[in-house]
Amino acid sequence: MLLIALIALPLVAAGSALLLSDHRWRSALLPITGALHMGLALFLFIRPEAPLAPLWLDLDPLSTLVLLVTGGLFFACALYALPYLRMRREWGNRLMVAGQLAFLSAVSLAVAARHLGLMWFAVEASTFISAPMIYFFRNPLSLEATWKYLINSAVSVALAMLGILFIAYARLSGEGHTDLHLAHLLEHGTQLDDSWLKAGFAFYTVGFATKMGLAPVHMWKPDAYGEAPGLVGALMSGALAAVAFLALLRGVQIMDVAGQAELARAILVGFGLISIVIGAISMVRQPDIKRLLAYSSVKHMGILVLGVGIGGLAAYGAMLHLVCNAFAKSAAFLLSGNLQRSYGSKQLPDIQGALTHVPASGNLYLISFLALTGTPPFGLFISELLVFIGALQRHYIPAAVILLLSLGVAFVGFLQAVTRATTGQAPDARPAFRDHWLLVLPPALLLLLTLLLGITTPPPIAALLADAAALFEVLP
Amino acid sequence: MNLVNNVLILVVFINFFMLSSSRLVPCIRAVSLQGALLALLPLLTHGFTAHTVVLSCGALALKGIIIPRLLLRTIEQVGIRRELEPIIGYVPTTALGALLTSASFLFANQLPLLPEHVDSLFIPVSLSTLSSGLLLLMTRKKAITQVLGYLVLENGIYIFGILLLEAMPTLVEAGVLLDLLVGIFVMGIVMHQIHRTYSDLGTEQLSALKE
Amino acid sequence: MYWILSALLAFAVSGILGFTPGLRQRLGTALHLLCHVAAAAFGLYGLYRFAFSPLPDLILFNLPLPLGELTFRLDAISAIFLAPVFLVAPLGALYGLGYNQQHTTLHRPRKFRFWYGLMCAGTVGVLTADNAILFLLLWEIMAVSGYFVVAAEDHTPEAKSAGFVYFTATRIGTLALIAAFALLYPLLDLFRFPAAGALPAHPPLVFFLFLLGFGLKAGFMPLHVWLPGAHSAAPSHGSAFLSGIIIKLGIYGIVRVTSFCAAPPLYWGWTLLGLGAISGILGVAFALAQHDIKRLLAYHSVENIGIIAMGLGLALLGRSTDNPALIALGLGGALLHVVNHGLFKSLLFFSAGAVIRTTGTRDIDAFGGLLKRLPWTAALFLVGAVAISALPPFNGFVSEWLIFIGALQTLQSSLSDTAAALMVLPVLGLIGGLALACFVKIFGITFLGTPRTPAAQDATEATWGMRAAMLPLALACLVIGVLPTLTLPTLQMAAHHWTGIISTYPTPLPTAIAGLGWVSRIALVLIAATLLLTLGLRFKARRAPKTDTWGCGYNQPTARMQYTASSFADGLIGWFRFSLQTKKSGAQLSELFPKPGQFYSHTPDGVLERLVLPLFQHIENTFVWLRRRVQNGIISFYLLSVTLTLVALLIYIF
Amino acid sequence: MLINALIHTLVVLLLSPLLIGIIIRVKSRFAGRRGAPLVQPWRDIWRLLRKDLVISHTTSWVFFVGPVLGVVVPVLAFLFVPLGAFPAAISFEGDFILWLYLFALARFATAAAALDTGSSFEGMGAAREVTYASLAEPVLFFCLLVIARLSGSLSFNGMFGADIAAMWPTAGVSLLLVALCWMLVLLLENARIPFDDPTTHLELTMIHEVMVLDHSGPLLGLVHWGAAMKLMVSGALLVRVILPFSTGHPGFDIALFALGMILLAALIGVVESVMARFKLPRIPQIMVGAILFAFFAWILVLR
Repeated sequence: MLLIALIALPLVAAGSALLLSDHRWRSALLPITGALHMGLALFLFIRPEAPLAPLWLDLDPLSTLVLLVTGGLFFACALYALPYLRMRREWGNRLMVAGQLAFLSAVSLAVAARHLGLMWFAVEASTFISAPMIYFFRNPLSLEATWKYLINSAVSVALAMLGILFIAYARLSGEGHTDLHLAHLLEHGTQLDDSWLKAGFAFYTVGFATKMGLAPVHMWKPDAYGEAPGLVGALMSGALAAVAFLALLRGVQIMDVAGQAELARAILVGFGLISIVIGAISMVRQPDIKRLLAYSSVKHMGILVLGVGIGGLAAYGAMLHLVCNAFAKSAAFLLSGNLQRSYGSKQLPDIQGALTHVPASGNLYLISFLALTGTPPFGLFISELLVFIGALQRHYIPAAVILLLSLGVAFVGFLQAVTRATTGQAPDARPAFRDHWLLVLPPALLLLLTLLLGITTPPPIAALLADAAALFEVLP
Repeated sequence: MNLVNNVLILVVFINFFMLSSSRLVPCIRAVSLQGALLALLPLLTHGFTAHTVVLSCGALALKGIIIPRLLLRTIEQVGIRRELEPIIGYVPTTALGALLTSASFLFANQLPLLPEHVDSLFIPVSLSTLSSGLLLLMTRKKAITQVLGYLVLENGIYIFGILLLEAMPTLVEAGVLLDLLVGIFVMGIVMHQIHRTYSDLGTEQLSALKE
Repeated sequence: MYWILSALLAFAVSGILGFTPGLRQRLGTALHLLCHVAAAAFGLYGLYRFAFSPLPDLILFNLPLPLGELTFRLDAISAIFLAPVFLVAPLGALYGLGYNQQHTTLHRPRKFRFWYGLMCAGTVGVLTADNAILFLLLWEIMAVSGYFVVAAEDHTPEAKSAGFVYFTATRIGTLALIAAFALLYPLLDLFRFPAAGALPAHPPLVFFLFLLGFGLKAGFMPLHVWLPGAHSAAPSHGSAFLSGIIIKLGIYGIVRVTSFCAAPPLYWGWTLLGLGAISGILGVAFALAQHDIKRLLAYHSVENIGIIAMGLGLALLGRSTDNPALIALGLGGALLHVVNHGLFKSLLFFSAGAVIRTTGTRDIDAFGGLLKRLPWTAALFLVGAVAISALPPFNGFVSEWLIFIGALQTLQSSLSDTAAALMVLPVLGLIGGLALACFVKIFGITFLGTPRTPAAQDATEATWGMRAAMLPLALACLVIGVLPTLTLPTLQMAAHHWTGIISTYPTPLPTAIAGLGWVSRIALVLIAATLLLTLGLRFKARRAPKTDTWGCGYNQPTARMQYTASSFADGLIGWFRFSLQTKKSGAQLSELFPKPGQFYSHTPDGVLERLVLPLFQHIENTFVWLRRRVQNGIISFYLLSVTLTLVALLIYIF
Repeated sequence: MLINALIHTLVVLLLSPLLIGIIIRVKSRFAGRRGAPLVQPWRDIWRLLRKDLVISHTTSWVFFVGPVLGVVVPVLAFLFVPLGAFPAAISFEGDFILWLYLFALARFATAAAALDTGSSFEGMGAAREVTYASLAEPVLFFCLLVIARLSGSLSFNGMFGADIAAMWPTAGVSLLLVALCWMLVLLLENARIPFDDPTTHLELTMIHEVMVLDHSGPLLGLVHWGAAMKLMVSGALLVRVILPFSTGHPGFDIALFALGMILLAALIGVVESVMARFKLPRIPQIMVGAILFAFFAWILVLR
């Protein structure tokens, strides 16, 4: 019952946001719904309740993890949105608030869905909802970014739909009758027809890999995250990428059950390595701070997929990486939004001396740089180390070498940007938008969470991560 | 059974027409005709059950009427009639379309089909519509034609979906159609914006975002 | 052991206290200093208590670190490395107090104090961490705070680029360490450091990864590219800590890692010896060619690291050929030189900082005649200079003497065996000669003669705070120089903890003990005689008439006619032309009555400017070109890539 | 042990100027002149010590430390050196390293004192002195390595003790090379003709003399005295290598040692009058040659 409430609540809030006329009330809706949603998610995590329709909506360890991440992330972004939307009064927040709330419900639905078709519907809905949000700045560049995002995602998710239908047909030819409930698919995995399943998995992976922004098909990501406001970038890089990753892993689960585990693993490792390499390479000498974060997100998605592809310790590392990367990446997006606003541009030549010009955001941006490049006290260091050790244990030596080199290249790229942005002479004019405490608190909290995950992993979370990783343990 | 095959052949002809024609309005009418034809298919294959009736009415209403009217209204606002020279020209696109269709027919009979589906043209036609939709998307420059390409892509997947009706309960099927509507609606808004900023629906200007 | 940890916390707290903003800044600085002194007191007391227990002291906190657990260990090796930390850190804070009052370049002293405190805490943590994860965690904290110390004056482009090179080099080092520890993971249970001699010898890859990681931090010759830039850009007390203590952590890492293995293979010893020799000779050669006083001192750190590496190489040779005397003397010399270098290098950087503070520039050719204006600083600099050139009455000589004796233990071995280690003697001799030339140059041209610029003309003595910071260091150098036998028991214990064989060890140091006894007596006699005679002569010359220096009849000598840094070292630079590639301009007088000419020579850092920077530039260009190809903005290209990936996947599957 | 030390100090303090006298006497004999009396160096030093001195106002206390260390260091160094068969006052493992570094300290002090006057000539002398000395260090190390390897001990007593005679038949060639290299270094360190002319007045060509240009009165006396003692200290070792015979009877050994020293002084006198100065850039080439010879001697011994 709570699960349905979890999904319906944001939808209702989105509806009422459209109706509400008063500006302040509308933006107040965001944190309230965010808090409620996060409370529900935590409650479901602590005392999982018997699902009403197990075949349709249920939470397994992986989806609880993603739900918690998206819930926490949304609440932080909602807090950030309050002052942000007040600053950007001229563009009106009706579209943005409704869109975000609808986005949250679509994401929750996708996470909890146990029916492939339902999940597909939720992901497709979240794509079309997030498209107008990218166009928030209403300038030609963001228009182009929205268009590219729309066409790319629409086509890719359509291909994913075809993949799902192929899987259904595999079941049909294997068993005579077919339905797309994940539980049934996992039970009758062995009877699935091989060639249809493999073709289906191919379409399925390409579809959701594009949605996630993995390398050969990542071209839309730098444009979309680069031109979207920091708030939307944070939400999409944290929540949407995690959901796409979850969808991708559903396909991997089916392939494992059907005995095609090593093929799925090979594809995942392939995608992972290409994304790590291209992500790291594109970060070097990048003049635009948001596009830099987009490429870093491509690299981190690569690490996620690589980790799961390798399995064992690396899978656990990948799960931890999912959480830490979501928090650190969205904090970085929010902060780069602050920098862009106070300097009036996001091109590096214009941003200088952030530490003195906008002290709070500048220092936090520096800390987020340390977090994202895997400096030890932060969680990303532990997760990348785990993926690296897992790769060595499973004798993926070239993968380990590429991972290490790409960490170095990404670090150099990011450091070039950060040194130019934070040090040097700050422009003497007062910043256009000063740092509001609510603009700085959410990223600080997110970074604190990453730090805590780096120092100690409390037992319940460690258990959750282990269960989530166990879902992909290859049965020998 | 041959009625179904005839309908599918008709769909393939519409694909070719779409690839070769340069005028927008006839293309939109062709897509709506294709949508209407597809809406009839579930009735023909699975007879009159509650599920199929709802599905075909929804598809007919959506693909046949609402979406084409939406696109036509956008065209009037924008006021352009003719697609400019596509990236690789009309004749090569059609040739490529024909090539892909024959390839999909060949590919289809290698696939291990169920006995009752062997002689029906469902899978080859769906693959050929899919490939011509992708072709349209990739070769055309106008935003409108890219949306049409996307619609043809959706029709291809829809054809394949008809085979597996019992896998997709009505609720989910309705969801898919709703998604399609929302998608086209959002694309319409964005096209309107493109027209307002670039006064032309061509996507050449839409390549400023590069490294 | 608790004392050491409380020292670590006190350092961290001092950092945080140093950050207090606004009007309570003076209170903040005072508290910062107080915490530093308290931390030093805790630390030194902890070391004192430890000195009397032969077995290493282990503490385990059961805080669930994600991979390892929180364990700290104090044994003789880390105790020796910790000793200079607890001396130099508080003196640096004290020096900083004086340095900031008059000096306005450090326009963000708060930020500097915060990172300085954190860096000290990180260093103490690294030296006592007992599992790989905690080691890497504290190593990176120390590296990150090091970056902010180097880039403290980041409004200058030079500090910014130095900081960038430093941080990239440190990060590459950390990645190498991560790879090495990960490769070792199957052998260590949950990343805990094994007991000495527990593991079989590391495979070559692991050893060279460790060497790369720790070498980058220590600054061996080819890997030293970041060192001169970083140490000259950092404020003086920052670079004193960086140069005196932080680069020693690279050495500590190598010592700790090589102690894991029971029988290290021969090539370890030879690599370290080779690296040490190259770093030593080329380090001092580059130092000779510098004009900037802090870059010069930084290159000397490379040279001294070379000497320490040679001592360590000898110790490793000893372990591979099971020659206990070689182990004890080689390691003892290396560790004592670590402590000594920590002391006199910090002293030199402090005094150089005082000179820079008054003259406002780092160029040696702008100084001159500062002895009369800064008598205290000059005397302290002289002590540091004599100590670093390893001359008898001071501590530099004692540690090099131990390394010499260590090398001589291989006297009777055949050529195939370890006789080549004897080459250490002539190499050290050459390094010593060149170092002496270099420090005569700096001391002579900076403090003696007549002031060359008006800035040097009206230089003022350093504040009391700065002098108080320098005096204990000079005294420490003298004490170790005159009473070296005090250090032998700890060095002996360090050798035991390093090789893991505690009991069955004959103490091969008796030869050293006898020798050091005489060395201290000779040093005492030397000091006494020199003081006596100099005072006597000064007394006799108190009424002597004062005239101009005898210029062989030329009666208008000007300050510019004195020897400068580049002319003094011109002969020596000539020998190393190939490796230094010094660019000289001017100095060719063409006509009979030549017009006023100007001679200028500049020596870029060879490895950095000619090899590393162009290579990185080239790689970056190819990356940018590749990115421009992939991200070309045409939407149909993006869709094409989606379809191509789909087709590729299908082909791969069927 | 104290008496031994006392004897050593007295010998080096009193007898060293005699060597200078002998060298001057031999050179003047070559030039056909009768030459000054042998005791002239003593008289000069005594005269200078009693004169007043003139100080340049640019100098400081460092100016005084130069000559002082110039005297103290040779005296201390001589304690390690065995006089012929007569054992050294102090001997311990590795004392030759301390011996070498004591002379390095003296060089540091004299060079610093030279720079203190602030004159370009003295800077030139200091630069040259320090440059060439850094090449002399490796040569000395190689020679001492060879002798240590042959004698098997690490202190001067053991190395230059009784059994040098036994070494000649077995490793004659390398010992000869060692003696030759040692002679070269001796000539360079003590500013003798082929490398530096002690009696020239042309400052541009000097190395050692120009460093003490400004020293006057007692300081100049100390400088000369230190130079003489330095010559005796390094000479004593060279004599021990060339005349290794020891008859066991103390009186006879002392006489043999004295004779050796006189012969050495005469040899230096001959070399000075026969050869002319090398061009300054030639000096490093010769020293590198000396290093290679010494290295070759060591390889011979090592094989």
